[in-house]
Amino acid sequence: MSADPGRLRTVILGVTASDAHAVANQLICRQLRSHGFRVINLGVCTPLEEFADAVDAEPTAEAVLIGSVNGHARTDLRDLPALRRQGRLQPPVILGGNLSVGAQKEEADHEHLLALGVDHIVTDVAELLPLLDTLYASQQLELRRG
Amino acid sequence: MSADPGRLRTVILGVTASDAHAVANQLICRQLRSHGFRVINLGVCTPLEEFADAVDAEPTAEAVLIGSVNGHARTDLRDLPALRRQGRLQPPVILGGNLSVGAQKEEADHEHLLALGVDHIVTDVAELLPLLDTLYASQQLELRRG
Amino acid sequence: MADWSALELSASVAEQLPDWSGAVAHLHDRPGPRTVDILRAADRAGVPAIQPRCGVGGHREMITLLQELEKSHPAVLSVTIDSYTRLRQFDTAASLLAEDAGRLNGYPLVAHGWRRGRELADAVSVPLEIRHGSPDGRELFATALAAGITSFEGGGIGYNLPYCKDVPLDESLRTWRQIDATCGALAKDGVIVDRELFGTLTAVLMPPSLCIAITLLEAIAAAKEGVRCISIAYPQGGEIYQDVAALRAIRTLAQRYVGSGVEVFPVLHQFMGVFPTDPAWASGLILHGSLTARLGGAAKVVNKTEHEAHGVPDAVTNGRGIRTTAVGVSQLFDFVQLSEERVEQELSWIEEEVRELIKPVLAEPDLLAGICAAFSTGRLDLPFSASVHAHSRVVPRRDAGGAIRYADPGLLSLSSATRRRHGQLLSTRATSAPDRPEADELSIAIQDIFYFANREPAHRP
Amino acid sequence: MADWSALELSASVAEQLPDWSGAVAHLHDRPGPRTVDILRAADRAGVPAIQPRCGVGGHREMITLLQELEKSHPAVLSVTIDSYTRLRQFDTAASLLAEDAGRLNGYPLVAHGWRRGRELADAVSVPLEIRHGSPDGRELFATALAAGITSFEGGGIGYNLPYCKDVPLDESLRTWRQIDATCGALAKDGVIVDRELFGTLTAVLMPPSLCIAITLLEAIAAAKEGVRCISIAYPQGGEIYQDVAALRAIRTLAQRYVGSGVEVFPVLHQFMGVFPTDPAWASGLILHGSLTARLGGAAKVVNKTEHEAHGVPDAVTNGRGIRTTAVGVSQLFDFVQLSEERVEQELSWIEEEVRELIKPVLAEPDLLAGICAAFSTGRLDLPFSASVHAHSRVVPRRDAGGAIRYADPGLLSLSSATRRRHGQLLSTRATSAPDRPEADELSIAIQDIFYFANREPAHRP
Ligand code: B12
Ligand code: B12
Repeated sequence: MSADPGRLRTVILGVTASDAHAVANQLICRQLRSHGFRVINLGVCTPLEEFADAVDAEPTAEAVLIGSVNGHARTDLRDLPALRRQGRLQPPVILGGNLSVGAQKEEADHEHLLALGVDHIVTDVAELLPLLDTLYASQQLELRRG
Repeated sequence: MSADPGRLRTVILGVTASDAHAVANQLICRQLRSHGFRVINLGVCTPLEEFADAVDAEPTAEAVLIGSVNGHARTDLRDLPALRRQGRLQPPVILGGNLSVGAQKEEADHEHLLALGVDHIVTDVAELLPLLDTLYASQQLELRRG
Repeated sequence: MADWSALELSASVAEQLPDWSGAVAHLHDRPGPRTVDILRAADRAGVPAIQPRCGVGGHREMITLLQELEKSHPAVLSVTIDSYTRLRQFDTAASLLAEDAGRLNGYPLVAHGWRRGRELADAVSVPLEIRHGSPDGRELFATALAAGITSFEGGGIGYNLPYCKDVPLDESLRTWRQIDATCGALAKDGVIVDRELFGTLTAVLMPPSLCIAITLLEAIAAAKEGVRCISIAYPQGGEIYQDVAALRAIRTLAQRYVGSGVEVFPVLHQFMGVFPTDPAWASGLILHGSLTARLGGAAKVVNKTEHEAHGVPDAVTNGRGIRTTAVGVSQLFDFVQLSEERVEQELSWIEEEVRELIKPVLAEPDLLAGICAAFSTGRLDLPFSASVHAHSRVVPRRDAGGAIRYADPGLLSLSSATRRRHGQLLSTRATSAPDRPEADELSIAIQDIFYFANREPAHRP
Repeated sequence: MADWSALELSASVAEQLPDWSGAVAHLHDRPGPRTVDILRAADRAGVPAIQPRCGVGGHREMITLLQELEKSHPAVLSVTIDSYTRLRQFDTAASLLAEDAGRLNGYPLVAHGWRRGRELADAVSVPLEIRHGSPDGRELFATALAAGITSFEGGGIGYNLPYCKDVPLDESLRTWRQIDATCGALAKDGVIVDRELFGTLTAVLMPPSLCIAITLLEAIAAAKEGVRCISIAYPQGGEIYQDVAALRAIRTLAQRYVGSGVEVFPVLHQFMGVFPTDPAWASGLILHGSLTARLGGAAKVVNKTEHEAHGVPDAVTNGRGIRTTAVGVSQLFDFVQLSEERVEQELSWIEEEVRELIKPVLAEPDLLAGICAAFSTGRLDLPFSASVHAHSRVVPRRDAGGAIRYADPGLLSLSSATRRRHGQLLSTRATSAPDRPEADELSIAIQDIFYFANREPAHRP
């Protein structure tokens, strides 16, 4: 799906506050750019507050893409409800990575994250672009309707 | 414990009917002989009937040592109750080896074998000589008493 | 042209079989590669085909097992037969199958019958081999053929002496000759049956020249009957130079003694002695065996598993054994190469010894009678014989480097030069109680048998 | 003589510590070998010491973990620290510890305090090392020392650029200088602290000369402060000739640039990039890394586990990683030797490149300032930098054989001869979409990053 002529589709990308893993972040950034996205990449070790600031600066960002592989997703995202209550971080939050500590993953891991307000958990990075396109399509539809 | 002067302690040794594993059998045979035992070694693939025949031929044998590593112990020993009912195979039957099929062993494996009339299950071959000595001592005691 | 009757089958089995021409038609028509194709392709690629052992009692369980294992991409799958069927106690196999199939240590193919055999063959896309250990495997063979299976392990010596107590060699050689003759007839008809010869013998501390000499005699006998595809299996002893040389010797010696018109493939059986209990050591040994197979130019490697020391492996563990073997023969370990000089040395020794062992037998007018005579005089022999029909006087021993030598060659027809060499090779091996030779013999034997077992994690032996 | 004050600790941590002289007395008196003893012994034996990474949040769980792992006979055990503590978010670490310790990805040593640290050290008979990743590890270091732990990983570059987003290099170099100075003072006092330098950096596709150049600069800085025992860690890249050469280069270059009076030990970190998900492949790679460590003469090897691709390993899996490594460095694989010629070639390249990289820095009047300047101009750099304080312009790529080369050396101070060589070495690597260079760059990067991941069982890449 191509963006509106003249306007680049913008996303905000970054890694959770306690997580320094840079590789996935940089690859996803390059991949999105090669697909024509404008990516505001906040890089590693990014507190949720910084994501919120970025959204404030880029209110048309269609999604906030957060990576977390060090297992600390739940704690690093613990302020998401508070920020949302303040009306911040409104675009859909898409989370991907390795979301809990340990080699055995549990159903509950995702439930806790969704309960915090994460909108989408992407388990296979190949699903990211299709998801962005779907979200974009429904956003466009709502804009036209609204 | 040394045998009566002039009389060698005798044991009957062999491997179960369906089992062709020879190495443990030959090692145990040599070990017992090097400890002064007279060993009637029936070798591999020995039906229970043959063990019974050997006891009939060697009524002073102090024990019948049966090895089974191919996992078929229970089926190979299924005629033990019948033979015992016929008054045969009277000396203690000592069983060792790998007693059931599969890498995970169950409590029940031993129970079934004991229920068939196996008198002792030796899980560590190092326990064999001490066990023979203990059995011998109590046999001697009974003989003297009786 | 042969038919079932050439196998002189027991009536109860014979009457169940499909008619011969239908069976042969099925052997021709069934889709998919045959084992012989797999072996040729492996040889071309220089990467051994991988095959697990596998067999459980129940039919559905067996299908599930094969399909589970197929996910790990073996090149060939096995139908490992239970001990009762091996020893032709088909009734016991059948009754235990009915009572509690899980207590069988393999798949009772005769009891299940050839129709179920076809279901096994059809359940997976790779060819199957019947692995058993029957001094007389004719009923199994007929059932396997009827099932459409064209790879069958065994031979008149290798499936007798290690596998039973008291079947005379002439009997087992006679029945295996019938099997080979049937394969010969099928080959003429365009159906190539791979016949794997069990050079592993009693598996524990087998001197390579003995394994090869015995299987070479079986191979010559099989070729005489018209067999066209022979796999000669050799058991990894654990000293890699010796093992690699042994695998290469199979090719050079087969070329010389079996002759053209017969394809002979060397096969490595990963370590066949007492396996380490620790999964990390077990896996290391499996990988070691895979390197051995690749370096020795084996066309096939039969893998072991981390459960080996404990019992028949489950599907997960067996699948892992297959994959660990795949890793071992993969490009990841391509950098591993051996000093060719040391291999050449072992190779020339093995070749010479095999010649010394088989020469007197080949000089006899009748090959099979010659084999029987050699075993009855002890000129051929093997250690730890299960059977009373071998002297079992050969005493093998590991040298200081772990290679398996003859500590006492017994009455084997080995030259005095060879005997001296083995004595010398063993002379640097320290003995623990030189004053009590007998106790020492036993303790050395135990040490050697448990060479890879119970290794300590961080221990350097 | 130094004391705690030299570390300029945050008050909340400082006030908890035991007095300096008591801590030093404990360092002197505690029984058992120090890491430096283990490294020396490993060097003498020619067999690398083995160390797992391990850290869980809870204290009792950590003791259990250490004791479980000790059963697999590692030579050194780790206390791997959680991410919050690494980033000095001690409060978050403490509150998560209280809330649900299992959700911490390491042991929060500062939150637990030095007394519990002593309990860890006393719980096992092998020495402990603190492994973390803190741009400023002073509180951790002080706590570790107080706990009696004499092995501490990290450095002003290697624990900054891969581990945080925005800590200026001069800051991290300053705090690590304080740590090194404290070690120097302790060394004078007879307490040798092993300081391991994290040459692994961002771990993924690290060109060897970059890893060694950066840790060598850290080592020179540490030696200036009086550090007497330095472990230089290098991350296995997966091409064994290059990796073995890199380990050997650590010795030759340290000899030349760090000088006498300082013991420098090469350490191999088993493959630090994206690990295979299949346990069979993972184990194969672990074993491959062990061979690399032994052949490269590493004094220590830090093992990975079959869980690497999935998450923090449990004790069973980690123990197995230790033992698989032990198997790999054992006599079982002694026969594996490399072509010395190829190693020599890689060695000379690495040595030359490291010289080119560090020469301009060493020419500066002030070493630490020189380092900062080099990174800010891009003369020193690294790929995939987590930190904004490196250009991250270097593009590494695997050549046709898998060795890691510079596809684009960016602004690195490499000679044109070196640049040309890397271009040539990469020229035989096929590209998939020569017409779309940008897409191709990305797909090559992904291919290289996932080089060992997702390998098919029977697949020959
Ligand atoms: C390289 C690496 C490092 C390097 C990172 C260098 C750097 N700065 O980038 C170093 C050595 C520094 C490192 C450090 C640590 N690491 Co690390 N590391 C790895 C390793 C080996 C590869 C990671 C990688 O680069 N992968 C390549 C990228 C492309 O893949 P990826 O990160 O897996 O991401 C994929 C998906 O997760 C997803 N994804 C990721 N982010 C996002 C974001 C979005 C929006 C979406 C949609 C998808 C998505 O898509 C990607 C492509 O498939 C993994 C193990 C492995 N996988 O083999 C461990 C691993 C991730 N590390 C781990 C840990 C714990 C750490 C440490 C905390 C140390 C420790 N306690 O052991 C520290 C980090 C400190 C900190 N503050 O965070 C754990 C996480 C454990 C868990 N979750 O249970 C792992 C799994 C190792 C392990 N088994 O213990 N690590
Ligand atoms: C060598 C070997 C063979 C050789 C045997 C050669 C020969 N004729 O001796 C060959 C290759 C021919 C072979 C064949 C088979 N084998 Co086998 N074999 C082994 C192997 C590798 C070593 C056995 C050995 O010699 N050990 C050395 C001796 C000294 O140790 P041991 O036998 O374990 O005995 C010890 C104890 O069990 C005990 N013990 C044994 N007997 C006795 C007797 C007494 C009285 C006492 C007190 C103690 C005792 O003390 C011994 C010393 O510690 C083991 C696996 C392993 N351990 O690594 C498999 C193994 C025993 N074999 C096995 C099987 C199943 C077979 C086959 C049935 C084929 C199949 N279906 O896979 C056939 C046998 C056919 C038949 N009719 O029985 C299984 C048994 C499985 C189970 N119980 O779940 C094993 C465990 C392999 C496996 N993991 O699948 N085998």
